[in-house]
Amino acid sequence: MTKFELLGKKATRFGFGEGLVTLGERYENVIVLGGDITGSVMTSYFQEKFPDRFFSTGIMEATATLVATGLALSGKVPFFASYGAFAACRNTDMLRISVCYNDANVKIGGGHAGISVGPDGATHQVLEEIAITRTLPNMTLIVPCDFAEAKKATIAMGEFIGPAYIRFGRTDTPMFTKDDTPFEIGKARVFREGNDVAICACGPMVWEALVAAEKLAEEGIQARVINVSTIKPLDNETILAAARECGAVVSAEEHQITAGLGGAIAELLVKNNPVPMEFVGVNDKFGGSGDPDELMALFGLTSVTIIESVKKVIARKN
Amino acid sequence: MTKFELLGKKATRFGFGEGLVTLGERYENVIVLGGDITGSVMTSYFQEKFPDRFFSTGIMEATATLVATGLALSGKVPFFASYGAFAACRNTDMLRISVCYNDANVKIGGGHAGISVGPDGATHQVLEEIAITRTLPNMTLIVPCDFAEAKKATIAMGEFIGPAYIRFGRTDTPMFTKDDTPFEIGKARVFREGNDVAICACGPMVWEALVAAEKLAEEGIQARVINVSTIKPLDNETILAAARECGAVVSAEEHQITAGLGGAIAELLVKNNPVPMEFVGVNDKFGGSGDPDELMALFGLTSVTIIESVKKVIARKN
Amino acid sequence: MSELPFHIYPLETGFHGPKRPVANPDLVAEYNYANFSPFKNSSGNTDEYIASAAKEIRRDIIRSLVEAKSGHSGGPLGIADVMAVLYFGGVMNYDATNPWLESRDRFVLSAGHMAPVLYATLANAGFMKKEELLTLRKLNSRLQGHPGRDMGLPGIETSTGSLGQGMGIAAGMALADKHVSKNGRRVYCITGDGELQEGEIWETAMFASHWKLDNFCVLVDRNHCQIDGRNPDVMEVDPVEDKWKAFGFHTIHINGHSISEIRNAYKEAATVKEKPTCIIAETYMGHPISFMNDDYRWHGKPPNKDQAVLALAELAN
Amino acid sequence: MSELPFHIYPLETGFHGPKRPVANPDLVAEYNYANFSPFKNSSGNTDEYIASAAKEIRRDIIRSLVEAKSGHSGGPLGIADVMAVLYFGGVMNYDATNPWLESRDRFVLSAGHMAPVLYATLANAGFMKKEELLTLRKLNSRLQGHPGRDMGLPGIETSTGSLGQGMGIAAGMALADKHVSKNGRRVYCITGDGELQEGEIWETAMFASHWKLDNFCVLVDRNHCQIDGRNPDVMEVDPVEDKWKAFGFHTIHINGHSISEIRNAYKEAATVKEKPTCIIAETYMGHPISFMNDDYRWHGKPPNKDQAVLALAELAN
Ligand SMILES: Cc1ncc(C[n+]2csc(CCOP(=O)(O)OP(=O)(O)O)c2C)c(N)n1
Ligand SMILES: Cc1ncc(C[n+]2csc(CCOP(=O)(O)OP(=O)(O)O)c2C)c(N)n1
Ligand SMILES: [Mg+2]
Ligand SMILES: [Mg+2]
Repeated sequence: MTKFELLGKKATRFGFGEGLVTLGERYENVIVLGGDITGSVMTSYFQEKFPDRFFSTGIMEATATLVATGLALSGKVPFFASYGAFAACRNTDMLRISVCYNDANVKIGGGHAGISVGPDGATHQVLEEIAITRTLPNMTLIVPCDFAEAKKATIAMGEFIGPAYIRFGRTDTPMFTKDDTPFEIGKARVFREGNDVAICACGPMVWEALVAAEKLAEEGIQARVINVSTIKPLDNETILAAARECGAVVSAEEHQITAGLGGAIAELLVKNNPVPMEFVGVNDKFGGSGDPDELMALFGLTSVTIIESVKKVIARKN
Repeated sequence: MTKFELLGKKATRFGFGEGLVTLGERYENVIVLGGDITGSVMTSYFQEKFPDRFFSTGIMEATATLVATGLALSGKVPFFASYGAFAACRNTDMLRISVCYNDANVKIGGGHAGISVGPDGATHQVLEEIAITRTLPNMTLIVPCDFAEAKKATIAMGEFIGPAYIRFGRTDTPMFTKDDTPFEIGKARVFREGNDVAICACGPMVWEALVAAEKLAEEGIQARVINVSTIKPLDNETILAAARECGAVVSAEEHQITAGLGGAIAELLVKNNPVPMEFVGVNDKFGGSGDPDELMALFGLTSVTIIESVKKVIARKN
Repeated sequence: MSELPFHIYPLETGFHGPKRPVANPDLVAEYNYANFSPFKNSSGNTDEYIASAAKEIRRDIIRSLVEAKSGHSGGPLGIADVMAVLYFGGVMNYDATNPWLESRDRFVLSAGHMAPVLYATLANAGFMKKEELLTLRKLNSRLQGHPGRDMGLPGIETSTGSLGQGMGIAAGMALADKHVSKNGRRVYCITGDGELQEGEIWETAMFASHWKLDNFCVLVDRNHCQIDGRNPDVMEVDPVEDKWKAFGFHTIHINGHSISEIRNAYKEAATVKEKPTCIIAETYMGHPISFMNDDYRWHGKPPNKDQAVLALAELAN
Repeated sequence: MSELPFHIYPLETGFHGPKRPVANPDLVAEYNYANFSPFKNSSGNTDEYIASAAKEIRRDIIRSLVEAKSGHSGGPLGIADVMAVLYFGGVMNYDATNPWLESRDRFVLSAGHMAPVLYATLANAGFMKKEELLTLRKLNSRLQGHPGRDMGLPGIETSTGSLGQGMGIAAGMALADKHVSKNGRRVYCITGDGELQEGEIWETAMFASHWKLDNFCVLVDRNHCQIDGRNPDVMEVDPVEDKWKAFGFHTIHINGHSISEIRNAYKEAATVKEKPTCIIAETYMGHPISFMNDDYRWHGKPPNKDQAVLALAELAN
């Protein structure tokens, strides 16, 4: 398996923006709703190319979600994007009843994910929406690991029928997947082979996991790194195979460890193959201002913490 | 340990209503906000006795939550109650930023929990709010098992300082705890001893677990039944002791199995003592109309399903 | 450039187990549902014809609720005249025999708890067999306590039940019709007056006037009541008309029990350009049943057997 | 009957690690912050005195933003005159040396992104050392990107940053003061005009007038701008005054850069009975900096070093 190399840095939100443009070029019934932060969640790209299919909603995330539902029930494929703090929390009742209970073909883009948002501070650093969206029936939840995957995921979620939420970030993060790196909704990918431990990560933490794995290899620990870019539905097969073959799992996410990706994996493991697991994520705290790197280090969202957790979990193997 | 007996049937919402009255009698700074379903979530009791400390908000759950925050920041102890579908989902952003990030002393009562709501149907049968509220930092989450515990829990959450959410039901469910049955926020109680399997349940499912345990005893299986009435913070000690001594766990809740009580326990187990676990709950579906008993049976929220799950999980004990 | 495929109607994912509920055959006989033939929808219909449809809708509301033993009487009875005009006065364009016809106008009951009047109206228009009304709120019924799109009932465009949401969905449909498909379809929505307390109503109002959705017509069921009491005792919503005007709507204030006023209001709404319209219909909750009329305590209660007999007697021709 | 204990201020749970940021000493010297003495708050102050405070607030906004290298310039600069009147015109009752005094009036910045003007005002009133302004948005600073109550900064009554929420919190405070504690305290709130698109604003407006909160005064920063452009290009909010009137508020429409008009408006608000007041203050985003004035592109940008020099030059006495 080819090793992933650092190809530069670019925020996943730009992949979302470019993916929307591709969808707009391919399909005339793709519509985008703008929530007054279009230049930040990059729906502005679509707006420039397809002004007739872009509608500004102003600052009303709840109603934008309802309008998207109405569009979907009229045969359109609407995307509404805002910061995740508002695209998943301000409209939770709308996501539950109007979007998911209706099984409406609504696509939500949630930006400013995690504390890597930086100086804006806690209010804008959403760390809870993986839990909120994955508990909703009929919802599909995607967390791309980098720019290229974000673009593929956005196109895929448009072409797929059903409610879907994509989570992306504000800050430039490592690019390491290529145009030919496969992406499929519902499929987790092994990005690095190894049988001592499985690191299941999503979003920018996938790169941190790869970095951690390299360092661990120097110490003779072979970590399997899995990019869990679809959190719902979870790729049970790939993750259970990893649990079986590695006997220990570490989850890594830029989210509360409570009820997030780690929670989804924990639920799968105890039900099928209970192996030791450690969680890398935010430990039931709110974020704060600071620059992204400082914050990621302070909150333990780096390869360093992953390495510690890997050693902890390996020590716990029977 | 004394065996719990069926003492009759009464909905937990009445315990909430009576608890509020007790708080009102004891403390002059307890305030109740009514959201136009006061006769259904039983804030009407408080309204009758303390009209000067009851304020009607009409149908605006988001703003009622904000008003409660303002009251709390002014030294009051405000309770706002509605159906959980609206008291946890319509105001999620408010719970996250205004209540929890502010660490404001706001108390939320969420009624109509689960499909036992019956004929009103899916929109009103909330099955997601355990996941939503437990992922929020600073939040305390209580799910009382019956009428008497609901009353105690309501009083306790008022006397405790910090954001708290209590979940209660519409339909009459078994009463089996007594005035002298101990209740403490953060403490899970063993309601039945046993070392073959631990059934961790919350809400009305605790009674179903006790019924299941009796039937299982006839087959020689001794199940420990734990009433996990505080889901956040979770009583790690009691649950881990059960995992250690029983070697297998079954969770039972009237909630999505995704990210709910079962999820919280699964996270705890894999991190400390990975033992086989089975989940009893709603399997990623919305509810529907029908009468409560029919629905509970159809969705597998009964002692029958618990018994099946216990046998499954015991078979998985190596 | 192509269209992304989509599957909208009917959706039938909501059945919890195979068995569908069956209507009580004695009642089907008693109500003579077998020989019923649907009312016609035409602007040529007389007010009397529409009034007779409204009366039959009210009878069916009572019949379905007493059989369901739970549900909302007050709002549904109060809005029956409006529903009769919408479906039988030639206001809405639909074909009950081809319920998912693309060109149909859309109807969204934002106040989802008023479902019984929607079901009764759809049955009287021929969207379903009338006897199905007797399965209201029963396990696996297509007639959920609040409209559930997952049950695939013809005429149910969207699930509603969480107040304040349906109107936003309706606005989205109107946006699709006016600015995307440009197909001339109109979208009709009914909200309660207590429902006006939800902020999404005002967000949507602002949105609809910003986008000049003149194909969008909201009607407020102005019965001055909600669950806990009369609006001013729970949360004052007046001045209602000023609010809608300030949010850019063309407003029409009418007697919601006058067939002719309702017809004229919808006619006027269809002529307004560049603005959405809000019809404020003054109604009485539970109208015209003597022991329910204008009494908020009937918001969420069904009649018991005796009360149903009395109500049906009052509704006899 | 007793009172339940509660612990409100200061809360200091928000520090992520021990180290607090330190202000750049060269800048502290350059700005002569050491010798600064706070402005006084008195209804006797002249308009000129208040204007000079407003100018100093604007200088501090520029200084803190250029040092932070991120943050919002436009709104904070535009609302500086209003803030100066609130804190130095004797409108608000507070004691900077005893910031959590029970009897203080409450101020809530609903538009949390305008934090820089709140911090600059608090520093100029003596709630904190001025040099702390230079730690804006830095790790562990009490000056978070959006006001964070968890940092325990005196004068920060509540966290805000999610638009539409602060006003509801403020209304809750006003309810506590008028109907529970009956203590005569007043609550002041500032919202943006784009913020008016959030439905919670209208829910809260309805709530505040229903409960006759005449101790509650909201001021709308009417700068006609938001992030993506001018309001009408993003989402029309006009007629703003009609909306507030229809929601039961006493309204006052003023020039938000006229110290005397702002003072008179707050005086008038204090005399209104049985109704909350909304002051609609016409402002320019980024006012009065020549290259920012009335330009929405300055909503969320800090000045770079050169721009800061130019801006400070324009703000020199
Ligand atoms: C978001 C939300 N909150 C609360 C409820 C519960 N509820 C159902 S109907 C109703 C009263 C609605 O009043 P109105 O709109 O005037 O309808 P009417 O009582 O006149 O039928 C309430 C509070 C709900 N369905 N949705
Ligand atoms: C609920 C919510 N949605 C979106 C945002 C992002 N946001 C921050 S400021 C802003 C524009 C606000 O416009 P206005 O109130 O007019 O403030 P101004 O631009 O005039 O400073 C937006 C959309 C937010 N902070 N909160
Ligand atoms: Mg009403
Ligand atoms: Mg503005």
